Amino acid sequence: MTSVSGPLLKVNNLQVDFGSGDTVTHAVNDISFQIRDGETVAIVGESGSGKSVTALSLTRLLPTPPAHYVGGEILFNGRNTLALSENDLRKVRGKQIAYIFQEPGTSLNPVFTIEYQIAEAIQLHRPDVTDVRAEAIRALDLVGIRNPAQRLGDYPHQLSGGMQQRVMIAMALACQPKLLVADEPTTALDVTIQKQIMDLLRDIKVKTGMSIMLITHNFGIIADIADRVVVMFRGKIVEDGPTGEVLRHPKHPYTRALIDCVPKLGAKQRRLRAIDHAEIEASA
Amino acid sequence: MKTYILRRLLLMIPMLLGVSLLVFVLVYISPGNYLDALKAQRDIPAEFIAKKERELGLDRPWYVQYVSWLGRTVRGDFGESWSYRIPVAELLAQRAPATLALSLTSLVFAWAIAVPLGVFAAVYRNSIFDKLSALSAYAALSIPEFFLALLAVIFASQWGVFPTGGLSSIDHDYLSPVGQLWDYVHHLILPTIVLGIGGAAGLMRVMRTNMLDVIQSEYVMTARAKGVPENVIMFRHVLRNAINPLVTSLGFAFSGLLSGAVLVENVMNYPGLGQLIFQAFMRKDRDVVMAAVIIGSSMLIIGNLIADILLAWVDPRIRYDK
Amino acid sequence: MTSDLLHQILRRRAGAFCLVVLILFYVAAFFAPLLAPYATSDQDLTKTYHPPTGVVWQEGRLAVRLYKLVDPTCAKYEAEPGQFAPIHFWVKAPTYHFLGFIPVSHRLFGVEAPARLYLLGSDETGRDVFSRLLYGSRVSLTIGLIGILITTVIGLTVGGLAGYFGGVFDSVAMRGTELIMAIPGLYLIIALRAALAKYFDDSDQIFILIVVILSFIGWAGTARVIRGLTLSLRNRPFIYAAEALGQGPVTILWKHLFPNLFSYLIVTSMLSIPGYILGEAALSFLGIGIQEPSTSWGLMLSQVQDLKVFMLNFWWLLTPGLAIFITVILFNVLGDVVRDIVDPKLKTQV
Amino acid sequence: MPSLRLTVLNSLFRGVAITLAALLIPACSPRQKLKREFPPLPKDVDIITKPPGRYGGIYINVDPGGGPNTFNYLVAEDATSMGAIGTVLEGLVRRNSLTEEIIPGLAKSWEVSPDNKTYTFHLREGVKWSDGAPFSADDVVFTFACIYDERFPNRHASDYSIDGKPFKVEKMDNLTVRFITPDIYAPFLEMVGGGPILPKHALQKFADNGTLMKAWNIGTHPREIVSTGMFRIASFKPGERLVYEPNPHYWRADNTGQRLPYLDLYITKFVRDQNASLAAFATGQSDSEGITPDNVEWVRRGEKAHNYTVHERGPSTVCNFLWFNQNPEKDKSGKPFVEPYKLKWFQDVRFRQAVSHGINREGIIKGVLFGRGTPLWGPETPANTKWFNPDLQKYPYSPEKARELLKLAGFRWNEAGELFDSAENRVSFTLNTNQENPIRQHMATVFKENMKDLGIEVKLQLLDFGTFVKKIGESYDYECGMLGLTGGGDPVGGMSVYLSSGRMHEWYPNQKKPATAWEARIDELMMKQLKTLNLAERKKYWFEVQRIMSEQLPFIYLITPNSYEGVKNRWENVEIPKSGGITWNLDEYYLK
Amino acid sequence: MNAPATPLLQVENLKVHFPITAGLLQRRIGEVKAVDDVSFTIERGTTVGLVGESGSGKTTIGRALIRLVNPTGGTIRYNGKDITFLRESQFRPYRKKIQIIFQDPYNSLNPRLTIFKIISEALEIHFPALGLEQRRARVAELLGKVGLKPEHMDRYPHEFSGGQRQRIGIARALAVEPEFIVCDEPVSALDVSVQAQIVNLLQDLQEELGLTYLFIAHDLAVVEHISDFVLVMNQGKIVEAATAEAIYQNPQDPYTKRLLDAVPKI
Repeated sequence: MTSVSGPLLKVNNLQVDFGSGDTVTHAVNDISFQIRDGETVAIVGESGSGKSVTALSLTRLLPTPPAHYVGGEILFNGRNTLALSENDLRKVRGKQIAYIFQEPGTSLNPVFTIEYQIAEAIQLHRPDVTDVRAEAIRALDLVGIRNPAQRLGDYPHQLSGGMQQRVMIAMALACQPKLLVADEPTTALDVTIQKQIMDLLRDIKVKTGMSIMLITHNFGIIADIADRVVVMFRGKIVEDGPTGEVLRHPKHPYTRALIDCVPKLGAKQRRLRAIDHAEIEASA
Repeated sequence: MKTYILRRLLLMIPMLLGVSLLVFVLVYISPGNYLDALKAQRDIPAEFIAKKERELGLDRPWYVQYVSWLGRTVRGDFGESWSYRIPVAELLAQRAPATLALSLTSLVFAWAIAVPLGVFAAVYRNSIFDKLSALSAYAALSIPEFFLALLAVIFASQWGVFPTGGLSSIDHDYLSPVGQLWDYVHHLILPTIVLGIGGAAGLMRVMRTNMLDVIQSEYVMTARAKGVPENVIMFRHVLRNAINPLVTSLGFAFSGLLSGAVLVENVMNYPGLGQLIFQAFMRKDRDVVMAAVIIGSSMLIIGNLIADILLAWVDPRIRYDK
Repeated sequence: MTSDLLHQILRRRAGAFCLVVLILFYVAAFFAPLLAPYATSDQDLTKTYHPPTGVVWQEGRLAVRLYKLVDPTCAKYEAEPGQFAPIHFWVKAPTYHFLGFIPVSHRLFGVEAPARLYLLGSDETGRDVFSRLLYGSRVSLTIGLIGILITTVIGLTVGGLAGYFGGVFDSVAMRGTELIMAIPGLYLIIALRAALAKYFDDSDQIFILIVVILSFIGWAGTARVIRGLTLSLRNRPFIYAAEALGQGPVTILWKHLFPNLFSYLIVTSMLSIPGYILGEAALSFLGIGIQEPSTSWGLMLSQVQDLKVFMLNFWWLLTPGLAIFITVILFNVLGDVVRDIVDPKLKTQV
Repeated sequence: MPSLRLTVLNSLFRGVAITLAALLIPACSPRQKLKREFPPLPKDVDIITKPPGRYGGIYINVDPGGGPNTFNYLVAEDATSMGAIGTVLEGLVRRNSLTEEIIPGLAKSWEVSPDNKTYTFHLREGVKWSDGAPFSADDVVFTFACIYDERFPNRHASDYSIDGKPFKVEKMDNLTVRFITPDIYAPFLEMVGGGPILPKHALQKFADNGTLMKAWNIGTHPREIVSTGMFRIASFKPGERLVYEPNPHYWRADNTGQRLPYLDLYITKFVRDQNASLAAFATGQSDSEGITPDNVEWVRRGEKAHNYTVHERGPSTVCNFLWFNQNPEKDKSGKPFVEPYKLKWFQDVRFRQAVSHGINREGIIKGVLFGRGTPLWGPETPANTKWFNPDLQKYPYSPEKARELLKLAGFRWNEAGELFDSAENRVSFTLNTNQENPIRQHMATVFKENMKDLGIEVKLQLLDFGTFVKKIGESYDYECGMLGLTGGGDPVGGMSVYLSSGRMHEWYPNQKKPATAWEARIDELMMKQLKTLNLAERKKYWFEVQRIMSEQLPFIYLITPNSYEGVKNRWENVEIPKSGGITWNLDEYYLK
Repeated sequence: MNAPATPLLQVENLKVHFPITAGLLQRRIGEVKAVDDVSFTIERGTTVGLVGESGSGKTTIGRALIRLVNPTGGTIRYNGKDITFLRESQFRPYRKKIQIIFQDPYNSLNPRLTIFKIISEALEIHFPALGLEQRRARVAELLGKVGLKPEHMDRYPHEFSGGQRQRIGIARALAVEPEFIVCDEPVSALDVSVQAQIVNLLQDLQEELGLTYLFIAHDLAVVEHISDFVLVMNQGKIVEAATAEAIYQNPQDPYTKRLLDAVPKI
């Protein structure tokens, strides 16, 4: 099943449109990138740059309509997910590619317990597991939740935001996916919690060796965790390279502007550089 | 939770006092009284009417009447029906089961129709089925309940398959137990449909909107991302959340168990509480009216409480008084 | 905002259709004295339960068939072959005062007496159902609008003030609304009707009474919802911004809060108008609504309680029911369209 | 996935189909056979003259009255309750509805003393209550003791009194009772003799402890309600039905010794309105039904299918009339009840006669009642054959005559045809009536249009019954009223209407002394008819009252709808009287 | 006496508590100490940064200063005058001097009003003498100041991007010519590039108009960038207060350290 040769994920000339007729927008416009086994790739860009659409497109999670997969292919383990049947796709979702989202508070179903929500994923994708509860406890334990057995009976709202995100991660990890897609996983959290979650992700990556696709706009996090950075601007990829390289020597003016406009701790500037979008558009 | 419920129940007392005072005054200031029907008969002497007025206490100022009524009611005595000459509690107890049965069957009917239809309309959104059900829901909501009841009566009397009214057949007492049960059911069918159809349409629309709302929520996306099959998503993740507001509506349904069928009972000639109470209002049989109002109000208040409790029950996010 | 909304409604097929038909209804109601061939009380005891007169094209003009009463015991009429009465347009009629002050002495169309033009048949005393339907629509169509106006004004005042100021006023106002909402609606309506009837004893005033009663029941719910919305709006930063600027509470309510309730109000208004129409119909049906000699759809419909209407097939007496049905559907659909436009998240009420 | 959805849909439809099928297959069940008891006949059994019938059959009657409120004679105030009580409790005498004669009831015979004040009743020997207890003079004495008892205020006490003085009721022996009236009381036999006799043995205890008014209510067990009538109560379901079964001790039998009634069961089903009872009859679910004129035609269409016949009974006893308020007094604030200038019109007999001429009674009958009605000219309708005076002044529809009379009375018209009185007041008044009665509403709207033709403006004001009663009976602040009274029976029932001091002397009630000569004359005649037992003489007095009423028109009589009765053809011995219920001789009914 | 020595704002022992009620009679059983005994001063013309995680009470302090919530105890001195418990009418003059900018650019502008009306409202209240034309001119000027065009004034808020709306919010605050502005997380909801523009704008305005800011944020880098002096809040209390440099280079309080430590660095 696992192809040793090629990358885990290869996106070729993907194009996703929203709407139809006069009001069509190209949310993702002819992009190509790849993620190798065990690699952490960050996709960075401002809101509306198409990074979330890219992430959700991997397993066709965008509702159609309004979204339309217009062109390109997404090769996961050599298979094009855009061409899979709904049934086969379901075997990829969760099992091969797992997701965590920005708002853990609304991403967990409020009326089911933690146990149910984790167990559901396990039962779906690992029918061989007999003691589902034990497995769920193990998953919670893995994400650093203390007293996992007691937490199982809790409802999402009884947990703090950080804990909720840990549960989301536990749920994602429960089926041992090949690729974890983390869509701005810490944006809604306080910095101290953000650090914990990022530390956790780094740990897990080391432990499980899975690939991570991290969607963020925070360069600090990128520097911290990502192996490679993909910069998106208005639906297109403007730069793609190893993290250190990109951060130190951004090639594209947009990347440079994006890095420059962030105030840096302990390095007080007189003025922040703002991005002149029109100028970048013109240069691109 | 316990203190919360207790507190809400205690709040009922001033509320019921206010309600009773309001209705008592309304009944008092409306022209005429229970004796109007007597006054309009030509062979009733004036002295007898005066005597009756004294006997019923109608000659006293309203606040005296109210206080004496209140005193009795607080002691659990709803008084006596002037036209039936039996204790009001007994009178209402005679009629309550019929109304209760009708309310419950129509509730079940409404739910049995509304939930599946609503779910299917949402699942097959914008399909012919969705459009047809939306259309029939509009129709059901737009036809006056009493008019529908009237049409049902006409239909029954023309077609002859369903009885034209009543609770049981004339030969009811001479039927076997199974026959008697069937007899009750047979008489319930038309009123149930008439009373339930409006509710079904409303519930269906709510169900559909809720489903569509929930379908767009992020946790449904999460479930999809987990690879949960679509039908499980719909019937477990979505339905369970979408039905919550409906479950709480059961509390409000409780409010109407005894007072929600007045129009239908009257038009369809179904001998329940609604008919009795409507007549009591028309005849100004005061103690019956007051008892009906007190019971109706209590059920409304308790129904609201039940709705709140149900809400906490179905939605783990809501807790009172932690 | 309003013109924008109108534009949006007209862009949707269902919305445009409903709006146009409703406007036609209102125009017809407004010009009822002109459009109706007869006054509401014009009787013809020799033509009771007359079926709708057939309209034909005869000798180059519109004409109505003439009918003969063949069996007075069951009001059976038969068209007399070859007998017609031409329809005249802009015919002379007894002078009446349109809108109470414009004297008009013509009607749009009619036939010469003793022939009668019954587009929708006649009722028990030979009155023209079509004319009565037109006049009756004035009651049925305005009752919702006026009722909504009253409940909205009261609801906004009470709910807005309660939500904004909170405290004692809030408690008193909310206990008041709870009190009204704690009485089963129909009971309260009947009790109010009986208690207040003596102050509105003229048949025209009964209309006002019904509106007052229905509004009295309705304002409590509106006030509570508006209070809730006010409470949540009150925590929106733009309200804080206005407070921080030193804006007075009344101005904040008027300028910042109420306009933001507009979309909610327009949707609930649309969706609750049917309640008033059906409420009037139900009361009139029970005999405690609009009274003769006034007319309303509900009152007209109460005639069909009589079995003979069905058994002798006086189907045209059911037209007020159809009118109610259509109007209510139109309002419901339009309400939903408006809701979809201004606030799709607004829940449909159970 | 689509397949799953289909499966769910499929099972849903199947479920619905099965449920529907289950509901539509009527459940069959055997009907139990009635067991009859045959205790011996009483010695003074009443043998009917008709040929004997045979036992069996259920007679079903649907009553739109909504059911009895009580079975207690002292409490009953409405017709349905009185009807139920009359079915189980017999009076000393009965009335043959067909011949309108007084015939023996629980008393086999009676005598009246020469001074016409003492009545002696001889009770039937051997009559038993339905529970087997013997019926005796004690029951009669007990009944009247209860009626006159101050603790039990009831409407009968004053009916059974003259000038507030009760009758003396004495037990002579076990089977003989004597009544002594303080003055001559013309309708004694019908009113008092026909009143039901209560069972002393069953009710004594309630009378003793003062709870008699609460006894025999709708919650009482049927067996406790003992009977002397043709039926006793088998079961009662409030709001639903009342089931009677034959009284095993009934005192009538046919000439073969078969005890009446022949019926196995008599069931009255209660419904809310006339429509429902009509529908029941027209679909063959009941055995008889009173039919209003407007429904006759379509009900007749079912005669063949359901094997019934609609019989015409002629004019009904409902008397519809309108009147002008002629009360010249003032209210507490000194404001006259009626504007003085209007009072002047109302007191002018020519005005009233003009109005009467202006009413299109034939039109109402033809249009509203499908030709099935009768114009009225006086207080009695032709249904009351015994007391109806056909020779009255009539006011046929004639706008010309009306105009003449108005002109004579000093009224005149302007160019627009509007009527003014001599003092230039526009003739305009408000007609009040209650809103509950549709036919009356139609008459009101027709009246309004008729008056418009005369140039008179009538405003119509339909009121709640309570408000209306208050206006005409207490506050007197109205101009014109319309009412319907169910008449019939003895003129004594009209005392409160025709006496000028009467409570229901609507045009000017509770007068200290008669305001006009003709009212004084009516007072005199009414008192005279009350105090003679001579039928011819009473008729003469009452006919004159009717004549005066028709000439002076304090009440302007309108119309009475004709009355129709549908009865299933399967019954023998159906005898439909001109007025009153058709089941008066139900004990003689049997299946053909 | 020594006028320049009086700080613009002195806060001493400020407490803001919210009651918790429970039980049958809804008796008060305790309180949330949103702000618990907090003291600090703000000098004229400086920016004081206030950082803390969600729920630390930083927003409540900001709102207490402009009286959107009522303080429970302590004193707030503005220009040396105690304004803690003034009645609304007495506080009115201070509303001209103290203004606020909100976090959420979507909710802080009334969607039913045009930009002109939103900004002009402040003018109507505090400069009632201005006529319509003068007000329009002033609004145009204010829009120019925050980098918008005068023709924007007749549009509605929904026609603007988040950054533009935040500019409008700033223009509204500036309309009354305030001395002191509470910036309540003004850039938290914005994209990084827009954030930079707004921060720059705030700094420019401070320079031009001599404004004093209380800058509330949870992003330590932004706070460091803009502030002269920084307050660190945790659970209703100020755990550390020092100059920006001192805090970032040499944090004293363990919480501050933890906070700084958590920030990922490029």
